[in-house]
Amino acid sequence: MTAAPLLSVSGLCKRFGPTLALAGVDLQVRAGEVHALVGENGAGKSTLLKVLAGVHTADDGEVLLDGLPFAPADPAAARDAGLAIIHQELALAPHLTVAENLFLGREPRRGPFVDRRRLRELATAALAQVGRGQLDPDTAVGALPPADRQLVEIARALSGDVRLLILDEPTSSLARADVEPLLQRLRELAARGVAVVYVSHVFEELFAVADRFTVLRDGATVTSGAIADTDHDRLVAAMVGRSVTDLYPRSRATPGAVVLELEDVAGVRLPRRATLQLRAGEVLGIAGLIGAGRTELLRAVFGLDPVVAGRVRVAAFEGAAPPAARWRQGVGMLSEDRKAEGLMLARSSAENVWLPVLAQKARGGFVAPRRLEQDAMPWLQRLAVRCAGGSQAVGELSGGNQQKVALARLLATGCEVLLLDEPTRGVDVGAKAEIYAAIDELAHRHGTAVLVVSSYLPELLGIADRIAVVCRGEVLPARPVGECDEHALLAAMTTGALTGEGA
Amino acid sequence: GDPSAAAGASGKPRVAVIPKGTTHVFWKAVEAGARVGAESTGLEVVWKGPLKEDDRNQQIQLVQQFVSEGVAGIALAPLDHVALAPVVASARQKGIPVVIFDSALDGTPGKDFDCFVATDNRKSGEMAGHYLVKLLGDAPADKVRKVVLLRYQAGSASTTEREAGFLDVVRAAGLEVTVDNRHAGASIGEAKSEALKLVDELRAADGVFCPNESVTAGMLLALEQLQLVGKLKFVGFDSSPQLVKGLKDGSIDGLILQDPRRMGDLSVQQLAARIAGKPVETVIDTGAALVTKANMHEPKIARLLE
Amino acid sequence: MNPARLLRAMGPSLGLFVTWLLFAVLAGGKFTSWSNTELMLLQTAVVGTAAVGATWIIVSGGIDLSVGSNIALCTMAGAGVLQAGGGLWLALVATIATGTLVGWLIGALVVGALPRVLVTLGCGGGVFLVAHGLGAWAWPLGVLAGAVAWLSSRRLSWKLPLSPFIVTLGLWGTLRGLAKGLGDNQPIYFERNDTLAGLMVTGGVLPAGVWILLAVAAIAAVLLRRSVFGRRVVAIGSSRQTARLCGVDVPRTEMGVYLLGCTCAGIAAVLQLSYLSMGDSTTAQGYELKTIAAAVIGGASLAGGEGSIGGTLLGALIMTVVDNGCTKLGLDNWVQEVVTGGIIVGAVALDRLRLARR
Amino acid sequence: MNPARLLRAMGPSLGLFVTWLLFAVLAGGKFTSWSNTELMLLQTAVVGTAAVGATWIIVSGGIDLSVGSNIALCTMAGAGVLQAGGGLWLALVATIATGTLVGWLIGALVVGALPRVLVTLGCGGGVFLVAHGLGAWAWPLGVLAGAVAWLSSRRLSWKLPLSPFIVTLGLWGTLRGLAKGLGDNQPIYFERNDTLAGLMVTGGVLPAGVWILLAVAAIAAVLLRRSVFGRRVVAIGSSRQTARLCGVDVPRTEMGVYLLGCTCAGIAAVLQLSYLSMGDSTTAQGYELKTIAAAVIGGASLAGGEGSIGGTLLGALIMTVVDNGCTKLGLDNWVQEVVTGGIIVGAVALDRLRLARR
Ligand SMILES: Nc1ncnc2c1ncn2[C@@H]1O[C@H](COP(=O)(O)OP(=O)(O)OP(=O)(O)O)[C@@H](O)[C@H]1O
Ligand SMILES: Nc1ncnc2c1ncn2[C@@H]1O[C@H](COP(=O)(O)OP(=O)(O)OP(=O)(O)O)[C@@H](O)[C@H]1O
Ligand SMILES: [Mg+2]
Ligand SMILES: [Mg+2]
Repeated sequence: MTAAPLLSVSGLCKRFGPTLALAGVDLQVRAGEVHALVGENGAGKSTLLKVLAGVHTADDGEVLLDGLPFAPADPAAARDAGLAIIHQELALAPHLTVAENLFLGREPRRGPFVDRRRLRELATAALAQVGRGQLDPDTAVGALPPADRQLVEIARALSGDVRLLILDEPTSSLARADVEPLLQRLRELAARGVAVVYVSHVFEELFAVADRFTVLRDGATVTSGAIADTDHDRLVAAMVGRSVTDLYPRSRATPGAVVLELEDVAGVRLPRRATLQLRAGEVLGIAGLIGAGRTELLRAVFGLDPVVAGRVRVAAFEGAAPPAARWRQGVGMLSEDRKAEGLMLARSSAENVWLPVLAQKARGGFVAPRRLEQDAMPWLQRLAVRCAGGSQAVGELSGGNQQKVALARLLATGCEVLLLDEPTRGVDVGAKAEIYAAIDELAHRHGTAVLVVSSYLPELLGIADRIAVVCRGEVLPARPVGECDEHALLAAMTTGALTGEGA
Repeated sequence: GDPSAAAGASGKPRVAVIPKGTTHVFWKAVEAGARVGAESTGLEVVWKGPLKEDDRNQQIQLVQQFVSEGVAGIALAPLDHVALAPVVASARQKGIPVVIFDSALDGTPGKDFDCFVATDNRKSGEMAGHYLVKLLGDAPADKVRKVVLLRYQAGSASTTEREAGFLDVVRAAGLEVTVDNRHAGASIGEAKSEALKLVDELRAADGVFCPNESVTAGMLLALEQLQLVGKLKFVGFDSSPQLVKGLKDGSIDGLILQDPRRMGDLSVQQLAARIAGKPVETVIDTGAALVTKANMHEPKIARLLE
Repeated sequence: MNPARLLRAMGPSLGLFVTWLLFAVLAGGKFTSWSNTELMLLQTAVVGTAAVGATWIIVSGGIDLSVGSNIALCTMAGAGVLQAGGGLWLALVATIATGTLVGWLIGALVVGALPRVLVTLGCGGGVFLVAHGLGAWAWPLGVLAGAVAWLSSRRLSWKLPLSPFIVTLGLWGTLRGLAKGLGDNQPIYFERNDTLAGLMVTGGVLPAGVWILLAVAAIAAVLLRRSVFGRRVVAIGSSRQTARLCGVDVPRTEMGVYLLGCTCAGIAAVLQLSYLSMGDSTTAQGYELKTIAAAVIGGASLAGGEGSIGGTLLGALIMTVVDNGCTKLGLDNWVQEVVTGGIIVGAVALDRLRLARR
Repeated sequence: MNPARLLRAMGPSLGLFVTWLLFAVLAGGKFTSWSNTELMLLQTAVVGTAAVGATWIIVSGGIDLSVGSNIALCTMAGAGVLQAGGGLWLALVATIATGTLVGWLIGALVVGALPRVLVTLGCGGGVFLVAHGLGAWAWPLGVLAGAVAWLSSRRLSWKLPLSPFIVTLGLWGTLRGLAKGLGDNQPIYFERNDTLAGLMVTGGVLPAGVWILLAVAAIAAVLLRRSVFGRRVVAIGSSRQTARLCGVDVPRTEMGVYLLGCTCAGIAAVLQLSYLSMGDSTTAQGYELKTIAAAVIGGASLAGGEGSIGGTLLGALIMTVVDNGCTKLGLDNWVQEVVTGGIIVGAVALDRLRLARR
């Protein structure tokens, strides 16, 4: 492949106020290849892609598309040039139907009206491409689970007439089962001559699909080359600037007393029957398919959703309680939807970190913002949050760094029971290691009880002491991690029956 | 209309009396008069004004509703001499007698509506003007007298008439009107604020005139605050407990009073006569009186101040 | 349509039915009679037409606090033409076009074209003043000059979007002031025109004004639900960011929404002009809240993305029914105000309750 | 504070300065004189105090369209007590407490306690009616019964949250109606009370009413920026769901916001009562939009989470300056209305422009 690159970026710079997000990026993408773009959280990947998509305009540097200067004034111009993008933060109109979302901005027309029949046909075809042909194109997007929304967004990008397809962490909400067909589609598209830029923090995906890669660090290109010429460790070293040897540290400890006990707990819709015990000093992993009811389980325990049946006990406290009471009882929760329910995007990191314990941080009912910022800094640094200080608005941080702020809250508030829903969603490999280490230290050194929901099985196997599988709203008995492997877990997740020696 | 629909719960014929608004003392007095008139003639009065003071649209709607309901008669203080004419005509077409009171309606009394009971607004404005000219006349003649007019609301016909009558007289008498383009708005609070903002003009003025109750009350409050009471001559319009007090303690030099009770009373009486098929007078001037501290205890005047 | 959606769409009808029934039981025949029903429909025509426009604006995520002042200004413009002897058709055009012009102004300010607006108003106004001597020609010349200035100033388009709440709050006063100024603080009277007056009289099957409302509503509803433009408006209200990322020309679409919404206000002004037989600069006060209330009772969300024209009509009717019913019951004004407020809250609570229970 | 934030905070002051300068140049000494300045401050006192409350409500993501009606109702309550010879202190308590009570009502409806509200109002109202014969004791007995009913009906708490826009739109009419009913459609007059009247007279260093405004604003500002309660309010306005997840008791905090915000309206009503020396059920019309405009000009966002008390005061002052300056220039009312609207839009545009340029 010696053809001239389809997309050629050189010396691109972009500044947000005091932050230099891009400081001279070089990137060459050829037609017919899948190009992996990797880098730490806040390295500038999303910013680069947004410049290409016409969302931001660059301050300096040159972009050539097919050898011609390319500087789209707005997203419509970029799309007209044959570029399609899936953004990291979902961009869907919740009140419109799936079909309308798929073809927003390029609706099939009959005169001034939408050709509804044709729209439905096109939509069904587009959904079939991502393996969701059975989804009713007339449902409102607001009623879809996150995974389906992400697939709708992917289908929208794939359905156009594209030369350059850009995907910014398209799989962060997807189950493994949905990722494989997507990667397959990308390979087909590449074979047809489409250039694909692919961003993900999941290396397995990159090695499975990419032809070449480019590594960004601190807003600049560090290295690039063919994926066949590199390996996991070298890629990590290029990204992080050091090697991450021990991703899953694990200290030995013996679990203490039972601090969280559920008996036949049922929510409004999900979970249907949940029984489990969580001990102090133990990490209990929860595995399950998308839609199995893992999130609902945590929400019910934390009092965000009502418990309609069964018994909940936290330490000495019996019965359901609202979130305010849960925090007082020493329970903390991380939501899977950080944008809507995890963070106040317009407020500072410090305020986000201290919100649950404001009363404790106050003197005589009053707080000192400066002191809150100072006190938050160690926790932000602990998770290597890349920000311009504790007073920067969280909305200005990169996606992964936002996730870290939400986690820093749980570390800082010193909870005894942690409920974590997808704690490493969108987090880079270096920061993952930090998070795993933090979980290990909390559980095994300080005796915190941790309940982790994750769709990424290696992660669960790496950090959990025991793993319970949720299937269609029912929690199966937990088993020690030593008795689990990926295959057995997957089988249990889909069939709802435990197999293997521990059964 | 249908006599059964026109009869109220009491079995007496129901007549609708529709004022321009309900929250001024003036309209309260009209209502009292109307009830007296109803008592003496054996009618039942429905008293209903627009929710929003001075809203023509709502007043038309009210008339239409009463017409469709088929009341026995309507007494109306029209908010506009043109806008209310079509609905009055449609009421008459249905055989519902209509008495117009307080303000004029286009058309001929006796032909387009049954009777017109009102004060001559222009004349009462002139009356205020003459009185102010007289009050200021005693001063040395080497200096031109300055007067301030604080208007009510844009588009209000009766007060605009009064304002015009007043302006004619004082201008003809050679007085200088230093302010004549400011509108006070509907409530006393707005009127006070507006008057306070005119502090420089008020300090320089020798006399001031306000064309209705709310503006007069607001101006009185402002003059008190600016400590201008007694330093200029103040002629107002209509009466309320506050204004009567002002008249008593000398902070107001004169008020032009209409006779709202009589207006209400006569309107209903005329309606009753018309319903009974008796002939009615077509135009009745209820008159306006100038009230000063000197004459406020005369029985004829005292009755108006109640 | 799935059942949940159907139920949601039925909410306002339920509210209307309950209030109607309440007054039917309390007030009896004089409330339920056909002539009274006709009257209620007639009295909904003006607010209803304006509320159809407001629904578009609310669905797009905007708000129009200036609609009452706009209607007053439009009636003054129309009455001015009639007074000057311009004839009925010219007057109708002037009335509606004034509304559309206001829509252009709001739209331009909202999407961030303040400098272009200033240039346009400057040129148009300047030509108008210069051409003042030409009498009736001054207006079209001014408008023409403005249009040329607007079209030739694309480059000026600073991006300075303003919140519609602020823009229309400002215009709420500005337009009312202009209306008063247009008539030199007085109403504008004109020779009675029977065709115009005939729009709003009861007697036939239904007054022409009601048919106009229904026609406007039907067109607006079909456009909102079926046209490409309508769906894009919903998309903007639902998620502005998404619409932009999907290549919807957000400023242009918003411009269209305000043009359309304020044209509805212009049509409402025609009905008001017919109803009042005069130009009244103080009319339609408080319509901003009435139209919004109608839309919200009808299921619209002020956050945008949600709302239906049918629901809005029902919402407007609920308010008329309460108004009319209270008069029929002979309630004092103050009782009526208390009751009306309670019913607005009650109707919405009923709606939410029904949704929560399903 | 970082420079960007400082600039943002300075926006409204810049707006105030520009408008002030404009009128100072045009109108000269009679505008800039101390006595006129004092007057302007005095005339900002009522709206300003109410706008402080509105800022809290807006920052929490709510809105209060009933503040004008609330003020009118409060003045009627206070005037009623004075007329009945209840003495100044009782009157002040009645005025402010009426505001607080309205706040409780709004808050309860917004957080979804409609059934509890109905029960409470039923019990309180019932006892009030029964105890009517006891004269002055009927009120406190009714309130007591209501309080008992409220506290003992916790279990009734159906979750039926209503949008504050709708609740206060309903109360906008309801409270105005109650105010009119309280005085039987007439103003309530009372014996002149010199202490009360003295709150709003110019002459000293500054009128007492202005000091009251400043004190209320200072307390509100410190609470909003520094207190745990204030920060929770900001959190709710920024993201309700996040606040809930983080253990903020959202209903209770919102309840607090409306109590506080409407108490400010009660205090504003005391000043208005002093200004008018009578209870006027038609007063303070349109204050709902004025207070919101003050807050928004002062940098608040109607989406919640943003806004400052200082900015709001400046916003309220800008509006007074325009109002006063236009009168000083001898402009017609209609010109003033046009100009005021333009300046509201202009002040906000200036603010945005400054921000966009940094
Ligand atoms: N709108 C903005 N305002 C201010 N700073 C911003 C803005 N958007 C991005 N940044 C900053 O630019 C830098 C790069 O962010 P970007 O989102 O491109 O990172 P990323 O590589 O996509 O990270 P992640 O893997 O976490 O998604 C970050 O430091 C971020 O804080
Ligand atoms: N009424 C409903 N209609 C359609 N979908 C619903 C409804 N209620 C819940 N869901 C969706 O069903 C899914 C329930 O599963 P849940 O989110 O608990 O899955 P999970 O196992 O936690 O998966 P993940 O966390 O990976 O998304 C949710 O995504 C939710 O959005
Ligand atoms: Mg990113
Ligand atoms: Mg989940």
